[in-house]
Amino acid sequence: MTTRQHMHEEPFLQLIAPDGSPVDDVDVELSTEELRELLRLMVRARRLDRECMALQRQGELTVYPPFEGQEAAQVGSAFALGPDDFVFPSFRELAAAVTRGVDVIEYLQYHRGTWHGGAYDPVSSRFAPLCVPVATQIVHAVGWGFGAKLDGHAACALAYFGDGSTSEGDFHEGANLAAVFEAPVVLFCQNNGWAISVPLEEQVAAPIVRRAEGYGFPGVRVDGNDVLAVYRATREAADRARSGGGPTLIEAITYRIGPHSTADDPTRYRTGDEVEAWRGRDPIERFRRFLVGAGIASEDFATGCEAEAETWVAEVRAHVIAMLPPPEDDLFAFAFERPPSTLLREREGRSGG
Amino acid sequence: MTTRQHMHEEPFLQLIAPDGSPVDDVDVELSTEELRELLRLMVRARRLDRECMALQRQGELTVYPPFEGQEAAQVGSAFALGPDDFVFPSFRELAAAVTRGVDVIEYLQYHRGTWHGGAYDPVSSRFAPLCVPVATQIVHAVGWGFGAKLDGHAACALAYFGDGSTSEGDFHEGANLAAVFEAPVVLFCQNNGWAISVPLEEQVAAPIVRRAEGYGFPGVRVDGNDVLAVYRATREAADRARSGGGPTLIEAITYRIGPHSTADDPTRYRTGDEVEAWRGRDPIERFRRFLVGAGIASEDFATGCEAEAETWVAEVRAHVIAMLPPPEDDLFAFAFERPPSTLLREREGRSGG
Amino acid sequence: MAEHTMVGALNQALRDALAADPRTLVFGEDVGELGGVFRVTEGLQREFGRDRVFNTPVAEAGIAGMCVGLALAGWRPVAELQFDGFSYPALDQVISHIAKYRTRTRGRAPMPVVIRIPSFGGIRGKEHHGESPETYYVHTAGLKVVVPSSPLDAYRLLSLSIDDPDPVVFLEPKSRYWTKEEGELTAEGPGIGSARALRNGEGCTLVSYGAMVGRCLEAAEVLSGEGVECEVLDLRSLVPLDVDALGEAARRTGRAVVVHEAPRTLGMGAEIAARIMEEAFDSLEAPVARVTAPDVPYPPASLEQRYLPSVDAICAAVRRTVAY
Amino acid sequence: MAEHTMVGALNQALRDALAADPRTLVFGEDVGELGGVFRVTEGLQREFGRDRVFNTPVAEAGIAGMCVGLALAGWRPVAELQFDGFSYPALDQVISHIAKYRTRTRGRAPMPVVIRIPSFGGIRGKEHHGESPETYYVHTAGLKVVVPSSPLDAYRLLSLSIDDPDPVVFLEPKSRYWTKEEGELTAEGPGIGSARALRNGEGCTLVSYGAMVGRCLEAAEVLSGEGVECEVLDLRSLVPLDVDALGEAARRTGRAVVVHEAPRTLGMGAEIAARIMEEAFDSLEAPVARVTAPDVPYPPASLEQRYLPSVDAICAAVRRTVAY
Ligand SMILES: Cc1ncc(C[n+]2csc(CCOP(=O)(O)OP(=O)(O)O)c2C)c(N)n1
Ligand SMILES: Cc1ncc(C[n+]2csc(CCOP(=O)(O)OP(=O)(O)O)c2C)c(N)n1
Ligand SMILES: [Mg+2]
Ligand SMILES: [Mg+2]
Repeated sequence: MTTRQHMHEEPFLQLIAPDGSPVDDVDVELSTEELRELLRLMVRARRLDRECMALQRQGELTVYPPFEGQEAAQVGSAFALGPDDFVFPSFRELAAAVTRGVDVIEYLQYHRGTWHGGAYDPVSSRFAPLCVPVATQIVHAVGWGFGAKLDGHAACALAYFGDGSTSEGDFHEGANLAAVFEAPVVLFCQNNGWAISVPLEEQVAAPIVRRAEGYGFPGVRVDGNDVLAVYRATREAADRARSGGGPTLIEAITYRIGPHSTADDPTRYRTGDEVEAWRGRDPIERFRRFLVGAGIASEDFATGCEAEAETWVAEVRAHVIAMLPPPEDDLFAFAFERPPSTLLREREGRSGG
Repeated sequence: MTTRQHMHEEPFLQLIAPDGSPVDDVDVELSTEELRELLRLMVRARRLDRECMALQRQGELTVYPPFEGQEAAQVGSAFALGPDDFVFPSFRELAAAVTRGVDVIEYLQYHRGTWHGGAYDPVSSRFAPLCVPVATQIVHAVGWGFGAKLDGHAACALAYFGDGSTSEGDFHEGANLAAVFEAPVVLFCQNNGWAISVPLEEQVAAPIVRRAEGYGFPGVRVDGNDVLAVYRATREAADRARSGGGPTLIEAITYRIGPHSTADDPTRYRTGDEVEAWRGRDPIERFRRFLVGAGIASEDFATGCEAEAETWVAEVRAHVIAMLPPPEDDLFAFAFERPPSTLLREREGRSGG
Repeated sequence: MAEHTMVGALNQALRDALAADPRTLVFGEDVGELGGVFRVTEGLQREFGRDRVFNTPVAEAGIAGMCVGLALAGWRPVAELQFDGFSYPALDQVISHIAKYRTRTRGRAPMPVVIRIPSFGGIRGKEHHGESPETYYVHTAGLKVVVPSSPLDAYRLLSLSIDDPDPVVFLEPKSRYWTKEEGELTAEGPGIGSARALRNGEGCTLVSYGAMVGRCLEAAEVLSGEGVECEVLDLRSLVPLDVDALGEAARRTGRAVVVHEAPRTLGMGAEIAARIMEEAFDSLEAPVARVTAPDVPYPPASLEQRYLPSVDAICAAVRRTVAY
Repeated sequence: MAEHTMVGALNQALRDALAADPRTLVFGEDVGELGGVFRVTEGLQREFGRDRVFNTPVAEAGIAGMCVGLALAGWRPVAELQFDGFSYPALDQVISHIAKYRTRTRGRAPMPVVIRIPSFGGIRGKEHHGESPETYYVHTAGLKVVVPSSPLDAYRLLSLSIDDPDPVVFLEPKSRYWTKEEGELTAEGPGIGSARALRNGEGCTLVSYGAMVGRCLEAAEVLSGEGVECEVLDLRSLVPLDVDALGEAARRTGRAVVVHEAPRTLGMGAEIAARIMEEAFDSLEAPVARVTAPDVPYPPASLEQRYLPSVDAICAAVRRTVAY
């Protein structure tokens, strides 16, 4: 099966085996508190993801793209960033948003269909608006990173994108510009094996990580379901970027357990066995076992996380259901800071009648 | 100096040293006649290029982009193709067109300003119209190659493009599509060190040839001023493509001796020393010495080529000067096979008055 | 008589084209096993094989650019770009090559290419899923632009577009994909370049295309109740534009209202208003009115019905125009 | 009084903007040592350094996309796309992001971006060097589109565009780059959104922008000799469009002829005709006429003067309109 093939075609960084046992030096310089926080965040994120699926089925959200299975890739990478770093997400990075402390209610306005891009403040959140045209956000990240470099400001940009997105011209233009301008950027590819119904082997003919060398910067392949491996790889890439070392491409091998979106029927293009095989590599269960096994957290802590997530999600749910459509005038309120008179006229015409 | 750096950063295929002495097994399975033909073609091409510069200065051509210095890269690669193969040029490949036997007079209609793309028949010439938007022709070549593959037709497409063109998204989309569809395509990059005024090191941060591995096909770096090395590399790539081996990226290291075009002033961005250093690697002089040294051709043959080129170019010149603008109705004649009535009306209106 | 959805009709048109001409190819993102995100290519890969119907990587410029090379190699590409908002990365290949190639080669390399784009709004979609891209294509000399409004006509127009020797951008109104129509699927009937009157009336001419044709018919119904009989003209193709039908209608009713989803400025309404003025100035009793989206980006789901022309807005414009 | 070419005026506007605001950046293909293929950025890199003025790789989508990130980081990007025909690879970033970003972020992330594009025809250029891309930008909600017609106004409009808080696509008429005008370079005077009358007359209003303004003035001269006095209106910005000036002019003269280099269908003429009809229907004595390029791709050098609106064609259209 594609992703497995590719996954084993060449080595990748793994610190924790699927069964939760350490396979390598697992010291990533995180405190016990921080290690527990990683589990807490993954549990919260998954619980929220499942709630969003339910909310969509109940007609409370528009089409929703679930990330179940990709929690370690998103939480581990977002957790590795500093407060001044800036994230450029695609459309499936709710777990990264939770990790970065983005206002989840405002974020969900996007899926509620009350505001495109989400209603949170991207600048103070250090999290760009959701970006639907795949790979286009990569170039934005390069621009932001280069801008930070011109400011002599030690911060980096991290762009999330998927395996399918790497086929776009914008992936290439962004990667090459980052290399030429030595921009502080982390190009974080969540390779979940599929671009909607198109499997990796119909998308690329070589492991994505190999592209990095052609641009002249490092590429790292990591087990995307191992939160510590993801954290370490991202932490190293971000530190290098901030200290003038330029861009890094990270390919995190993971899997989308759910459908591409609530509008998708994955049984049309992939087998249940494939999904089951990947459930066996569940990132949360793996990390839970690791923490318990290493005596870093107790079973109670894990159950506690779930309870806490439950209450939190209940609040989120209540807020989402209470979200109202914006006033009609919001149609006109933001397109320009100095609107053309023709638009002002049209706006008045509407409010008039 | 950039190109030299990059040139020596890693090994490249060279069969003949700049002084004309063989550096490697020079048997490329070409007959004496064919070897001589390579020289004849390069001499012709250069003579024509210089004539075009003169014609432009005399107001007989519009802006002209000279290729002097790149004769071996173009002649060696075009000579390696079979009659059914299809060339997708950029805008500087007149030497390749001469080698392929494209009707030069019709080709020069492009530079005369009497027809965009040149007036030759691209299909029967197996030579696509001149293509100005850089890198866009690469994707056309992939489409043609894939079409030939679907036809079970043993032919390949060769796309010419420059070092600067490799920064475009279309380079990437074309390369990745070629890899995924295993299209019979040769991606031939003439790395002449400059994209107008932008030097290679402001264009890319790693040798272009390294990109190939990231796509999953072979990349070959060759001395672009060594016609036999270029011939061998292209011949191997084309044979592989035709026999189902998929695409190859060839990076031919060469240099543009003249300005980017007759509208350009290269003294603004590069040194005379750099140009002189490259004159010392002149592809024609190198090959002439090799042929004479190896007893494959005599000095007389070489002088004969020049004389023959002289007469040929005189004819071309006469034809070019005699070229008339097309009739006004040609504005309308080709946009559609079944034109909209509004356009027919406008067309009649014109012919009317 | 069989009932057809627009998706079913389009699927049948593709199937029939693949069967009729072995040079026809259907490709794009997710058109294979999945049958396209809207199921328009459902079952085609199974029926015609992976050489004739295939998935591509996520690369719109590449998809459009490959059409050029495939056409040069004698194929008839029918490519799908997944959504209006994702057709923009292909604009350079469409504008710089597909539209110009025939002229550039003095007719020696025609571009019998069809680019299908599920388009327009009204489906409560996410950002970039409700765009009306027609202006970009209509203004680009060398392209034809076709927009069906009903299932049976969708079959006819897609069949004719695939047969057409010139490049056609085929914009499918997503919001009408699941509407049903009874009748026979046939390519016979009005060709590309002929508008059709779906309702007759002397009071005012409503001009539209795609999903807004339905709203014009609803408005005409309402207005009829008020004693205003409207003619409803479905353009069907934006290039060629049926200026004769526009002029004739305007001469007959003296009043015209154009309706489209695209923003007002340089939307089709501008061209139609200008053409009607050129064709029928002396017969015009009132300025040609435009009922369109405002000049702002397409809004989120909860505002889209405030953004799109409503039946009320169409009726109001007709009343103003008739009372002018 | 100093004499200025348009290239010189634009160069000075960039220099003054770089000096006035340390957040201003100028970048694009060949804008560094070379000073741009038209020398508009001449000397700027030497004066302001490689951090403020820099070359980019040949990657137009990348250039436009970087503007988004740089604006988010608080910079004011002034990017050059080398030619009209090479601005198309950037269309997706311009349409999908630069135009929509302020709306998407509820005004929290404005896009004070200027994209300069040497545009339009008339320079005996190769293919893709004579395109009139304005329609693609004018129809895209969220952008402003500015087109100067003279050196002094080029200075004013570029300065105002760089100051503008909204994204501006700045289209420079290449064929006017070397024309000269005497006077002071100043940003004072009519702002973005105000058309200006360059000649007064009661017989007919000529509406244009960019290089065609000159031809309209020539035509007005010829027509004046025939006793027809034309008003010549230079739009200066296409978005915002000065509909008040258009309406007022049409009400005064009752006759209007629009002139542009772009092909007719959905060229600016369509919008201007529609707006004039909306604003001044009752005053119109004749249909608004359009003198434009035909709906075919831009031709080779030897045919371009047959393609572009000629002084004769403008005069003929005015005569027809006046005699209507
Ligand atoms: C430019 C563009 N083209 C097409 C689409 C439609 N689309 C949405 S998601 C998707 C697949 C993306 O796959 P990948 O990058 O692997 O991300 P994933 O969905 O797996 O997270 C496609 C084709 C899009 N959003 N943008
Ligand atoms: C898409 C596009 N952008 C910009 C240009 C303008 N332009 C013409 S040639 C050139 C440089 C190309 O450099 P390279 O690919 O190295 O080819 P070379 O000129 O050296 O042969 C540029 C930027 C173009 N032709 N097409
Ligand atoms: Mg994926
Ligand atoms: Mg070059």
